[in-house]
Amino acid sequence: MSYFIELIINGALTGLMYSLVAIGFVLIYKSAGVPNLAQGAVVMTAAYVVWLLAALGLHIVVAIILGTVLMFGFGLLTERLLLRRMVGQPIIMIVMLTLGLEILLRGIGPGLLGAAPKSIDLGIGLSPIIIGDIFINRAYLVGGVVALALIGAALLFFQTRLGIKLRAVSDDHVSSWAVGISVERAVGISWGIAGMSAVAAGVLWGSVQGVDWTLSTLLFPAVAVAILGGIDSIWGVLIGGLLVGILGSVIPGYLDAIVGGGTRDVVTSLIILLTIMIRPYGILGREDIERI
Amino acid sequence: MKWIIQHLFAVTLVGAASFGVASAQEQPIKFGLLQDFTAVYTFVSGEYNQGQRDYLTLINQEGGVEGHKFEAIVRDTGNQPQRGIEAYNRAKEEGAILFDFLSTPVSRALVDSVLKDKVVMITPVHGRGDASDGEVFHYVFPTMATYWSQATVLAKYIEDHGGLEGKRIALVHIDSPFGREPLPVLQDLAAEKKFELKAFGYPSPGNEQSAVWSEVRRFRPDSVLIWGAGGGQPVSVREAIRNGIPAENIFSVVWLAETDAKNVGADIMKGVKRFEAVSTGTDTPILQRIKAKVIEPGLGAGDATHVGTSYYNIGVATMAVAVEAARNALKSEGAPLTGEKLKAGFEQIKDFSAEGLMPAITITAKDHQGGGAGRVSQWNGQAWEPVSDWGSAYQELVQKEITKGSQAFKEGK
Amino acid sequence: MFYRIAGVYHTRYDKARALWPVPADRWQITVVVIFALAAPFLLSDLYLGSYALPWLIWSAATLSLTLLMGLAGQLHFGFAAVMAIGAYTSIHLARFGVPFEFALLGAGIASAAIGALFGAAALRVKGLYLVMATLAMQYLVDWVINNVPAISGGAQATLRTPPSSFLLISLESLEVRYYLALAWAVLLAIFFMNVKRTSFGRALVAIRDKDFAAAVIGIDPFRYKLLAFFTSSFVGGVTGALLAFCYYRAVTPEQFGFNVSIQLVAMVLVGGLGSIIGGFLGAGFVLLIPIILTNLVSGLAASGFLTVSSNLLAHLPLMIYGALIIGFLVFEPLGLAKIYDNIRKYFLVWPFRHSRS
Amino acid sequence: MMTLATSSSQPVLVCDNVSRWFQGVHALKNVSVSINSGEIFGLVGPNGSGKTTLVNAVTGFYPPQEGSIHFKGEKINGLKPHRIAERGIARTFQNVALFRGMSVLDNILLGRHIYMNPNPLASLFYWWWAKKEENKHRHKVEEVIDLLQLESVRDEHVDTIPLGLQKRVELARALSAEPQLLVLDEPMAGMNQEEKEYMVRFILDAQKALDLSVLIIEHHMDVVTAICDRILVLNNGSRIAEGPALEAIADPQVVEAYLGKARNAA
Amino acid sequence: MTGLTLSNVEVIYDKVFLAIKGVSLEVAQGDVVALLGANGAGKSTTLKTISGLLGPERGLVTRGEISWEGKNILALGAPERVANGLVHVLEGRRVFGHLTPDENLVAAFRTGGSTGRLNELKEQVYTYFPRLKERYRSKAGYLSGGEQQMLAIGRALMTEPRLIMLDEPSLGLSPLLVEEIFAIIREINSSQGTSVLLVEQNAAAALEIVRHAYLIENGHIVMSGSADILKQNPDVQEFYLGGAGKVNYQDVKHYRRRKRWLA
Repeated sequence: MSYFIELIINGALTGLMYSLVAIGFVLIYKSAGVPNLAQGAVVMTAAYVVWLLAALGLHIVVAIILGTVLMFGFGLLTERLLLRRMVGQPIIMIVMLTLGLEILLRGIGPGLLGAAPKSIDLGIGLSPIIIGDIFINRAYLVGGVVALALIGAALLFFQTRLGIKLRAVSDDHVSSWAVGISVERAVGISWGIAGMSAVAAGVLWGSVQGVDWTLSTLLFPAVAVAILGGIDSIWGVLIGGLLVGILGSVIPGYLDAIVGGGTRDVVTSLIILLTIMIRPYGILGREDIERI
Repeated sequence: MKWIIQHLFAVTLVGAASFGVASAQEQPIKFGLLQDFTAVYTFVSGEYNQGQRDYLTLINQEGGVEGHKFEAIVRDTGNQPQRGIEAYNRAKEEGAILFDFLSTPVSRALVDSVLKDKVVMITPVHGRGDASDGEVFHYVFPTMATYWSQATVLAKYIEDHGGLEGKRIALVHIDSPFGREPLPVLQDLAAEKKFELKAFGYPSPGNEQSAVWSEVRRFRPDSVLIWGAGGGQPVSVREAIRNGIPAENIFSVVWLAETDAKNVGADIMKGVKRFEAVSTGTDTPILQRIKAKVIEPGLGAGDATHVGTSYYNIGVATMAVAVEAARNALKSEGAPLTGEKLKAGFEQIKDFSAEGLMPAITITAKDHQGGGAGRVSQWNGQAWEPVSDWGSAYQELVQKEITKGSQAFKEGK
Repeated sequence: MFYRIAGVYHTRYDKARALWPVPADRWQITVVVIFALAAPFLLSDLYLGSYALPWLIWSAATLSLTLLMGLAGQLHFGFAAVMAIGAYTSIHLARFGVPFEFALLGAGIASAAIGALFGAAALRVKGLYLVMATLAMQYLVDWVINNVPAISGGAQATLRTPPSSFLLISLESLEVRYYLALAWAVLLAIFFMNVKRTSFGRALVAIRDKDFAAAVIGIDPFRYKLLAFFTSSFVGGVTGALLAFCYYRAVTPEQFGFNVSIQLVAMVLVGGLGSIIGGFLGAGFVLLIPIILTNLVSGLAASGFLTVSSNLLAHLPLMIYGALIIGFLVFEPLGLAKIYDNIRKYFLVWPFRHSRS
Repeated sequence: MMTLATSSSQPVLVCDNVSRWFQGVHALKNVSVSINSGEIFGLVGPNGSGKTTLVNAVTGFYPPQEGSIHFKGEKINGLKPHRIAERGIARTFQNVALFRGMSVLDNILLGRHIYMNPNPLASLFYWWWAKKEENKHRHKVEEVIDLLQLESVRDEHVDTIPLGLQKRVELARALSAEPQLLVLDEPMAGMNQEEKEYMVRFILDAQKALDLSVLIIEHHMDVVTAICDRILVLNNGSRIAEGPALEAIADPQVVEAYLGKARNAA
Repeated sequence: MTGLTLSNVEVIYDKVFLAIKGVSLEVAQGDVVALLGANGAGKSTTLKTISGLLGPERGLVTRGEISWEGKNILALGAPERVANGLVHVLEGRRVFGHLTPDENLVAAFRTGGSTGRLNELKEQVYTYFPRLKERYRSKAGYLSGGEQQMLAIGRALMTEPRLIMLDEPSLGLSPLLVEEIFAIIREINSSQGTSVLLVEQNAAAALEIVRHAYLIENGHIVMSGSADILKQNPDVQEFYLGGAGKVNYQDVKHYRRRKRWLA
């Protein structure tokens, strides 16, 4: 029983760690309608940036703050230089563009800073929190709390006037222009915010596994989180993250021994697949309003 | 001016290959180091390749082997068989007679070509275990302990320090052919030595393993073998320690290096053990000479701080073996070298230890692994410290697997 | 001037619907075909085996995928898995002793059957969600191949192709394999062109453009979406088998991984969605550019033009490649085919500047 | 095919007590209507009154939750849209629904889909198989092109021609399927007087030449009164008037709910 | 003070297709002007040129000048033009379907404006369109066509425009609703002094409310003048108003005389 509970708790925390990555993905999708398959690579880039700043001798806190500013700029720049030119193109082109960006970032980060894994030390102790027979991962706990905070902040943000404008932009670019909303700026801001959230994800994941290109593979579970929760729903990031994390922990926890292989990613794929087949817009996503 | 135009022309023709060759009066001996610098193997390939090139530079600085210089053809394959094949064909056309792909998929895709083209492929510490059978894989040379031998060396260490019988041993591995590779040998061993073995696979690339380790903890293992590479390794070590497994009881495959220790935290990882095929540090004569003759004059192929790291030294050792083979070949078969002659040179290697850098290996026409020796070393907080002597273990079990695998390969023909 | 369309009259419906109504195009095709046929005599083994041959096979794969993505509008990010099914089916059949010709057929059928399952997702969703669904399916297929030794071939997960022959000609020689690949690519190109001008192709395009309007003129979206997946998976499966037998001569899971799917999509897009010439150009671009860049960069470095660390050197092609893909999408989203088309149109109306379409 | 209809005022389409809800909104309330063979039947009413919903029910997009629809005596509610199309109902859409990636000719050829046998093998063996079929149907399509005077734009891409012509192409596509019932959803929306007149001319021509029954939704009341034999006026999903055009629009309920004081403003 | 002036504007789509070929027109301050013409004549393109929305459709102004209140605005982006008091109500009622009507209005309000002003403007819109207030909680995508058109106009009003451009406000609406919407347009013009540029198919209805009108065909302005004069023109009558009396649709001919736009 305690095994089950431990799987659930650690799974939930892992899921929230995934939510950290997913929230950037959802933010960009929500305001720009762009599925940013480079978000994993952006997280990687953020981790490299923070690592670099820390390696230059800055205190880790300063490095994170400065990194957040830089990544906001990076997000703005990405929109400005790339996505702005893609407005009105079919979704497949935009998906491919983000994949191209992914390739580019995966070249730049490791290419300039070295491919061997780097470490980020946040000073989070390795010893677990022990409750009875249950071990809880301290780093994930921190990650979970940060994720919750980010989700909360995002929820509040979308109720503000700026947030409403961003949502309007996600609905219809041309009419947004027509009523004087600077679509470019709105989309740029959302990329900027996604870049900031990538710092949180990159630093926390980087402290757990080291900073190298594999950080970009976090995209896969993050996409599962986004799809399950509803690709444009901030609440969905929370619920999706918890579910993907828990299912991805509990099911392999019992199944792996039987199958004799790591089934977690199979669970993740099945989550994506089943969600799309049964309820494409996810648990909380909006059903597209379409009329013939 | 004309020179520049000619060269620019060559470049634009993508005949980049023919570059610089024209100027060399005598054909150097060419090794194709066509590795994955940008995808899965980035954690090792940088330092590894640097070591390889620095060693070749050293040999060239020292006048080559009987006057013959060495040249490394280095290309990125991105771990893609596709690009590996092209790079291989091109390097072959340029005259390379030895290849090191350091990538399981690329090596696999090219095994047949290598056998057919009669050029040497080395697969040090990473290649398929059954390629040790020189009578089937004529041109493939693992030259160092394969994963099977690594597993047995680690098991032997556990046996020597507390025994195996009745113990519980967990194999926590990345869920890929590489991760599963030690399983058959360990299973055989478990049956023979009567210990309980349980395998736990985590999905690649292994940056998240918490569920697996909850399970491992409940298995209450006496020792844990972690079988992964790159980013998954520090995660494994952390999770193991977090789940209350003493660092001393953690044993790793060859892929656990200084960077990983730094990543986990140099102090936290104190006590963790790993297999090593090549000694670490710069105390050995070859490394000293590299420092003096290559690094100090500024001829190094990369960051000087990498000199002496685990992966760097493995790279040096691979080339030491290869150059030794070339030396043998030149001596017995004469110049110019071909793949066939080089193969013969490899098979004459006897008790070669690269001046103490690695265990003495003896390669024969039958055994291309060279004995499968290695040792266990332990992280002491700053460096890897050997805790056992060079040696191999249970080679009869390994041999059984080798024969099984190579027979299957033969029948596949 | 260059394309003399004035003076070209069509007096019969099928003449007007011919593949190349403009004589200048016919000349171009003839020249290209002659070159393709003469390639083994013109190129060294390196270029024939490592460039021309894979280019043809990947072009065939691109055409298979663009039938689905370009014509039928169904996005597919798991096409490498479909090809993998073809490759594994053919190799197991061949090892079992089935003649190669039938192994190819079997590969097509197996891929088509499982590929149509992928299509089941398309009946529910489109666009981004279809991308995700096919990605997930790619992952599942990969997992099954990796985790079932009976499929992947045991611990080493490598299966080598047994010696085989096609129509009694042994596939041992590179030239034969080249011609087989050429024949398949040409057949697919012709098939694709014919699809485009027949009712089948029109039905697919109709579903892509407006599925409800297609239904109202009697096109069953369900049937034709599945048929599109079926057809494209069939040819994709055969192409996968050819890739295994003619090029790799062995099958390992990594040959058909997730990134291969992405590369295929890149080939389709860089070439130009739904275009035949784009299929060839796109495959060539995506396949050869990284290789050329790698050689170019190391060539430059070797001659001292480029003095950077070896790590950066290795990553430079990756960066340039990523930048090129981005550049294409940003500056010419319709791909290489559009660039070709623009040039052609320019000459079509030359010396005038504007045409209306 | 053309011999079938004409025979006096036999009903082609009978809708019986059709109802349809959308997420709790009762969009169509027990509407019954029957359209006679050879008749032009108008469907009129304010926006959101359920006209398009009724048409969508007939053509199978939103099958009615209650009631039944019979076409030529056969029950068609519950059939998929493409099955209904095969039975001889063709329609056009309010917002032109042409296939933008194709030429005018290909669009109209698609109208012949139900008579063709499209399959990949036929395409592969074009010269021995598909070619004959393509040319046969091409002849048929050329007749429709001729009838609707689309010769000059035959080879143009549909999105490069003006909207008025696009609507005509859509009509041509519907006609080339040789339907017995043609459903037109606001064929004249967004047209100026000149284009309107053209459109009317073509609808009337087609109806006579091909002996069609026509169900037409239209806001231009001048057109409706001029060409429709009978009309049905809907409001809020239910029927408020039915009968010969001029009579029905004189109904005070219709004036109040729909026409307003300026009766023929449009 | 001068309002909007277009002189000799030329627009090319996709680098090849010449959509409007030298259009010149003028909207004086406080005026109500209609731009009439057939489909594809270039009316919508003209509006998009003025509001700066050609970009997404790969259109480009290749010649000419657009001046608004004495300033050439060609270099400005769409949002800047809105900030300068030009607003465009797009064809086809493109409201933000997933936002509530209230949020639709908020979204259109300028960044940095005071909350007081926002509420004031919202109140004003709700006075014009009380129906929107009733439905302020449901998603705009679920509103009826008429309500969406009202919301689109209301949303445009939130930008405090001095010139409002309406693209086919009557499209697909019932006569009753058309009447209602045109009445409101007239009221906005008279009570706030907002200039109106109206693009319409429905020439009869449009000529009822405007003072001036331009006729555009094939990308050229072929005729202009006061509404009354246009109404009298025989060609306008025949091709846009349906003749002096009623047309007998049963007898419409297939071939017609060519138009000669020589006013």
